[in-house]
Amino acid sequence: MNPPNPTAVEEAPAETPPPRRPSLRLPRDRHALVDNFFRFQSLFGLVAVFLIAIAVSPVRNGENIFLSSGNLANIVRAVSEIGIIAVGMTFVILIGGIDLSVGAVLGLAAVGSATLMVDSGLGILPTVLIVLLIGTAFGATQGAIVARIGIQSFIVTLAGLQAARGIARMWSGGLGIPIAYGDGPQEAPEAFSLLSGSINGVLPVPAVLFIAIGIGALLLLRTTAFARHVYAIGGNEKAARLSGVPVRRVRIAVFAISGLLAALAGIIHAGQLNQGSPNDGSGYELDAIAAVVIGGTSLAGGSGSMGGTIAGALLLGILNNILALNNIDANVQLVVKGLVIVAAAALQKLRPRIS
Amino acid sequence: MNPPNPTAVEEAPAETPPPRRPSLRLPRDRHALVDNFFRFQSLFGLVAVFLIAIAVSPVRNGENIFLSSGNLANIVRAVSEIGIIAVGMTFVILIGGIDLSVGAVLGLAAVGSATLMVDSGLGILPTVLIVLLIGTAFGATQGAIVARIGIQSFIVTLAGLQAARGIARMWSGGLGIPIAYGDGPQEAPEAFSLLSGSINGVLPVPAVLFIAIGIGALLLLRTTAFARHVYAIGGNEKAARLSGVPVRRVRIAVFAISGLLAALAGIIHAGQLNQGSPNDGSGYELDAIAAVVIGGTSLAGGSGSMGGTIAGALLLGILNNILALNNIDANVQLVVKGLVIVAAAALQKLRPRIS
Amino acid sequence: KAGDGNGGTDAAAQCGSGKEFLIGMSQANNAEPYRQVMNDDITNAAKDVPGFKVVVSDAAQDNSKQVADVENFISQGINLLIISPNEAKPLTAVVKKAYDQGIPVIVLDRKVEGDAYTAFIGGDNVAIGKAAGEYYAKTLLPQGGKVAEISGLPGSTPAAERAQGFREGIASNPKIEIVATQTAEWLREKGQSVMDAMLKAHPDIDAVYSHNDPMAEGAYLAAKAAGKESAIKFTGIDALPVPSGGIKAVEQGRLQATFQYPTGGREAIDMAKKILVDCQKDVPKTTTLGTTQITKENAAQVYTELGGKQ
Amino acid sequence: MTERPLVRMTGIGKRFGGVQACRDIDLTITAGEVHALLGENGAGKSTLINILSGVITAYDGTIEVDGRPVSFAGPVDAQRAGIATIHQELDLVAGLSIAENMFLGREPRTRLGSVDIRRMRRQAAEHLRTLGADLDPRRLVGSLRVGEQQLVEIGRALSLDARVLIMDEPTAALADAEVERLFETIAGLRRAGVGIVYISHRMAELEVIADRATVLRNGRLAGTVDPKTASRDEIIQLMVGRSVDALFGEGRNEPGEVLLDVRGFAVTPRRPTPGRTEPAGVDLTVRSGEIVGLAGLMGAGRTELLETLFGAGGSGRRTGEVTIDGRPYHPHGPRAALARGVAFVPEDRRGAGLMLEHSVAENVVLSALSSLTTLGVVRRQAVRRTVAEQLTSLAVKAASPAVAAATLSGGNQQKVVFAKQLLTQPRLLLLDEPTRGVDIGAKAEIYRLLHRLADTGMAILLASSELPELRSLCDRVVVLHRGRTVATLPRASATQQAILAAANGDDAKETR
Ligand SMILES: Nc1ncnc2c1ncn2[C@@H]1O[C@H](COP(=O)(O)OP(=O)(O)OP(=O)(O)O)[C@@H](O)[C@H]1O
Ligand SMILES: Nc1ncnc2c1ncn2[C@@H]1O[C@H](COP(=O)(O)OP(=O)(O)OP(=O)(O)O)[C@@H](O)[C@H]1O
Ligand SMILES: [Mg+2]
Ligand SMILES: [Mg+2]
Repeated sequence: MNPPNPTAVEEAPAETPPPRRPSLRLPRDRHALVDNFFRFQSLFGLVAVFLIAIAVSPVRNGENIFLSSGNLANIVRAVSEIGIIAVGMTFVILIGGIDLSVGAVLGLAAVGSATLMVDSGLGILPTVLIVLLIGTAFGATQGAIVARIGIQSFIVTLAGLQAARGIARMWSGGLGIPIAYGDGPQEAPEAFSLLSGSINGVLPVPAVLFIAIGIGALLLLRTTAFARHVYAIGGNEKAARLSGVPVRRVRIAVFAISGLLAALAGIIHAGQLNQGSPNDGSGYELDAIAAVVIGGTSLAGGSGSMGGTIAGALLLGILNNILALNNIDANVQLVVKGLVIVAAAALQKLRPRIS
Repeated sequence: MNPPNPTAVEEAPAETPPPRRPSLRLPRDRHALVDNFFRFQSLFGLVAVFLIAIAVSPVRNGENIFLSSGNLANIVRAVSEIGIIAVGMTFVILIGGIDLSVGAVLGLAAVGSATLMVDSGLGILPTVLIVLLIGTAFGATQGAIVARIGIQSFIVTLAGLQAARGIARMWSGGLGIPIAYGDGPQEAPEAFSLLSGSINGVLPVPAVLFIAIGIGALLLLRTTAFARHVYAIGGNEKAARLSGVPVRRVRIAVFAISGLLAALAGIIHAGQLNQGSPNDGSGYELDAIAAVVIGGTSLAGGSGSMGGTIAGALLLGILNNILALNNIDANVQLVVKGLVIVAAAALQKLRPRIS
Repeated sequence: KAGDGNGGTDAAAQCGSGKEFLIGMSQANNAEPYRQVMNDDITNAAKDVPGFKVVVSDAAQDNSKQVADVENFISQGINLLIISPNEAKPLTAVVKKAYDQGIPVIVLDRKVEGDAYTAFIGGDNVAIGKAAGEYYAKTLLPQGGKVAEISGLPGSTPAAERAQGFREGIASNPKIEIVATQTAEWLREKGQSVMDAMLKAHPDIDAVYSHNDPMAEGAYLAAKAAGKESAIKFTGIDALPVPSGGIKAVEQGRLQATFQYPTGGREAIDMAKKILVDCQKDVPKTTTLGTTQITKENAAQVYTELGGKQ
Repeated sequence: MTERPLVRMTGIGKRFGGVQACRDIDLTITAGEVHALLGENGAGKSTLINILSGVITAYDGTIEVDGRPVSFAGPVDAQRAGIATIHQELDLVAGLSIAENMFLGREPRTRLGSVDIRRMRRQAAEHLRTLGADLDPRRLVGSLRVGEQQLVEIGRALSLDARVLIMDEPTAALADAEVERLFETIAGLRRAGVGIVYISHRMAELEVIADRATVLRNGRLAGTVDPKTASRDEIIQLMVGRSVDALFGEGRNEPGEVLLDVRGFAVTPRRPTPGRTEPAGVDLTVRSGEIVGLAGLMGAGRTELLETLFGAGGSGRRTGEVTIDGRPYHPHGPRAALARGVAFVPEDRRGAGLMLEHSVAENVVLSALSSLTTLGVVRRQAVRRTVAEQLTSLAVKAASPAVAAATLSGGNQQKVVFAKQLLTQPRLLLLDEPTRGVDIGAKAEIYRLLHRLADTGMAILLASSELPELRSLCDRVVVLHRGRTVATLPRASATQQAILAAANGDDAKETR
């Protein structure tokens, strides 16, 4: 056999221009269909759990208890705080981070709301603004430590959790601060109690806030350049940096959003329970993360959707509700919940995968 | 047909030696020094906290209380359960996973130990074997779900946490099962109480177990092919699979190890407290993860060391101890702990980074 | 007030013997042995009342979850609510909601605000703390001494009240000094590690006042590891009649004394029976349960009296 | 060509730890010229342009743009100064669409402040069309083939409207048609007065488009030549410091028995993945001692075929027959394949070949660990020796076996993947674009290595987009079209035209 001729290796391809060839194309339409189907896949688990809930719900006087409007409203109200936190958490997880401090920030914000209104006699607006500012600043500080020193967010926010819980306890003297309404000293403005009310007696205010924030965040994530930067950082940080994405700033902003929404959830919490208690919200971080991940967002960052998170939060709420309505033993509930969560996550796996 | 001759591959270049190009070399010695210095960097935080602890420790009768041998032994005993769990967690985190179920598995194992010995009248060996088997099977099941269905381990083990806790509560009827020692029915063999004893009255048995397991795992991680596979999966799963690493099997094994060690910690827990309580161990997962991450292991997987984890666990133990020795207010403790954790993590960042 | 007097009327109207009744028990959390025993007391007592069915929910220490639990009970149409609130204020509104819908409400252990409930049954933590303090002042340390306090979860009312009552109780004996207070968050293992450190900082402690029995047991273990278990006296609170409870610990000599914090479970079912089966309208609004001091002398006897299983 | 240089780099030096990547390099870029940058793998080309594009900010020497000294704090600064870069390693965000990637960091806005998605898509489509890439800008980059991703990178750089355009191996993943279109685009830019830096290991390309060539060797300036007049040998001499012709040698043995036999092989996926072309009727044989090439257009299914043969392909029903040594072969995973003596070098070395953060040594031994352990314990000494042998035998240029694979130059990374697979002592070697980004000297070494391996009786199946490579290296070329074997050309008849004609299949007749 001939030895290969080294010069032949580099023979110019330009001499014999190859004919233009159309690159292979997918049949567009069919794929658009499949794609659209799977795009809403984060809803699969939700729809499945919803249908099962209807099927297994107890019926009283011919009425499906699960489907009663009061019950549905309760479900959304019950998940609203976790849901709002999960919205913020979605941003954090999209950039590949995690925020364990949200539950403690919720407690801090609840204490703050109660203290400022009851003890310091501030009005609603200043109180809300100050508390939101505290939450935002707390989140931004954590973000800055993550972005500037480069410590993993898990550690920074785990430390943040402890710090926020400690501060909340010190601020409140360790005890829940009850909120009484009225015009007198040591009383909060009556309007604050609206947070525990409903619109038209049907739609609980926290549920409305959750849905509004969810939709707002969903639009934000679909339309803004900020959102693209978030996805880019989570997907390929180096590419993002090379493209001129202000990586640090976006990172800090994302943790600030998470802190802001956790503080908002804390205000709602205080309003709903008429009390600011420093121990409230413990463990909420895990529920919120579960909602995000069940919603199909990857903990590795870079892929996921806000719609999924909202669906995930509702799924958890329905699950809690239907187990309770059926009087399942609390310990059995734990086991069943574990299994359903895994099953719901498995459903998301139907999606055809890239790579 | 002749099978390929492996030696030919390596010999051949000798035939037509291409001019050896001088590959650029580092001045070896200087770098070896710097490298070795930074290799032990996961110890920096530990050493710093240790020195600070000595400095701020209360002194009685001229004796530094923190440094008293009894106190040091207590510290290691106090972290031994978290430490053993953290050893297993290190493997999980190295492959880029996380195991939130360890605390609940500890509780389950504690209940199991007590029930099997006290209620079922089994001996120590069968009890320990059965409990370890339960923990290993539980971990392996979680691993199989992660590896086969491809659900994120965060979700799977969060569900596992709930399930294990629920099972433990059902098994024990929700109450701690006290362990009395003796030969009678409803009594556990006296030997089991050794777990709460010390060797020579100085070295607490759990501390010895922790150190032994830590060193064993350290050697395992340094020397075995299994360890290389673990690092490879965490580093680049696809490349690992294409290189013939049995990715699924290693994944399942890693979660099984974590379950095994959590169960072992549960047995020790029961032995130390003379009781198996289903609610014990809650929140341990976060402490264990903190120990791993403070030890310099990346939550992204692929890099980290067992020595770091052991150092991280000891660091947390020293921190808890010195705060308690100084009778710091519990709420202030939380804040201080948060700050120290971040500071310790920041110390690890001194390492010179690639690119 | 609107709810006053109307609460419970619907259910009361349906009362009578030979009927089925669904009773919702909203528990603040199942993780504390005390609350588990309360649940067990309620379910066991209910077994003896024909027609009673009890469902227990676990709020896992979360006020919001407990509100949702009660809401779910209301959706299901329970005939009577027993609730042991996680905290008073946050649950006041939802308890009132149930009460206003005509569901009789028995509040156990921790109060809610206002009076929109049918009855409250509970112990008195300040009194218990005080009893413990007086026991220290008169019996345990009459010559005075150094006491270490291991307290419950910071921020919880019982922890605050048991601390306060104790201080009132020891006030009569100025030679008793509280040299250290550390929290062990109600947990046995934390009791152990906290005691480890306290023994180092204060090796001359004479007694340990623990806000509950498990923490006292944990502290005992730490002292035992340091070889000081006989030099230090330990007391707890709760005295649960279960094998892992404080009564057994006293009987077996690990604790010097413990003070019963009654669950009120049996009493609650008794009252539910009066309301639902006997159609009794005027149950007492408040029932305060007393405490029993348990020492080695009476431990075995009290254990049997309280129906503890061997 | 204008006289005043757009960019003047003077005395540039850069050290990475102990590696002096660049040393005292001068480079000027003039408007309207294509300035080629040549050199072996690891010569410092990428480092030099990373300095110019603001990726590396700490270096020695000075950079002037338009006669004014500049110091970039980051890539954005360089872009503002009119310097756009197509980096060697594809750095795109898989989870974002083509359009979003092209405008990442400078998204067009509507008056409301939201991203003007329509405008973004339209402009992205335009830029892609000038490159002849008819891609839907809404597609996720993660679903694109490597070649298509490269086009997106190029489109992105073009969209910056830069005055200086740096291209670091832009054609490494492109097939001929795309390359040609790119050259047309480059010619247009040159006419518009853009200064272009062009890095490539394909010598033939330089002769076509470069006006000037600067050659680097071991981080130093080795000389500047006019590629239109200088002979190829002259250039290679400058790059390598010796003549490459001498690298080729001995004759070949006759091929032996049939080792791999594939008959009517097809995979029917349960759910088709967009962008994948599963085997749909493949016939081929590879004898022991034979090198068989796989040709085809972008997306013809070569990669998928090799992956499937290695047990790493998509799932689906398999039909047809595959045998090795006459025995049926159904690899259900890479482990099974390796156990049967089949090894695979994937085309995406960063994504599928290497653990970038791990050391070179760890990478090299990963596949062969089982032969280097006793009772599960790794024999360190044996590992050290084996790694040293492999690195020497493939002439891998690395500071030490302990450095992270990420710090190696592209070509050397490729060699590390090679070394890893060879250590398993395979009988059938599957290679996907094995010389992508490999310099001419190393390429020759790899060719020589392949011949040597074939001479020992190894069977080699190799997919390549470089037709000259296939022609000169292979005993036979199998041409795929839409996952199907359309031609098997013996060496003698495997001319460029013949391969291309077959590769276009019926397609050309059908549609145009
Ligand atoms: N981040 C880094 N850290 C350490 N060494 C590096 C780093 N980047 C490059 N090097 C080293 O610098 C030298 C030059 O690398 P460079 O990437 O510039 O080569 P190149 O000429 O682009 O090669 P190729 O043609 O293979 O892409 C190589 O020896 C490489 O190992
Ligand atoms: N949508 C997709 N989903 C998953 N994998 C894909 C997708 N598109 C491409 N790939 C994979 O990405 C790689 C890139 O393909 P590449 O650009 O190398 O095609 P090619 O080499 O030109 O064509 P060929 O298919 O002939 O190898 C291949 O491994 C292919 O299987
Ligand atoms: Mg390069
Ligand atoms: Mg290919």
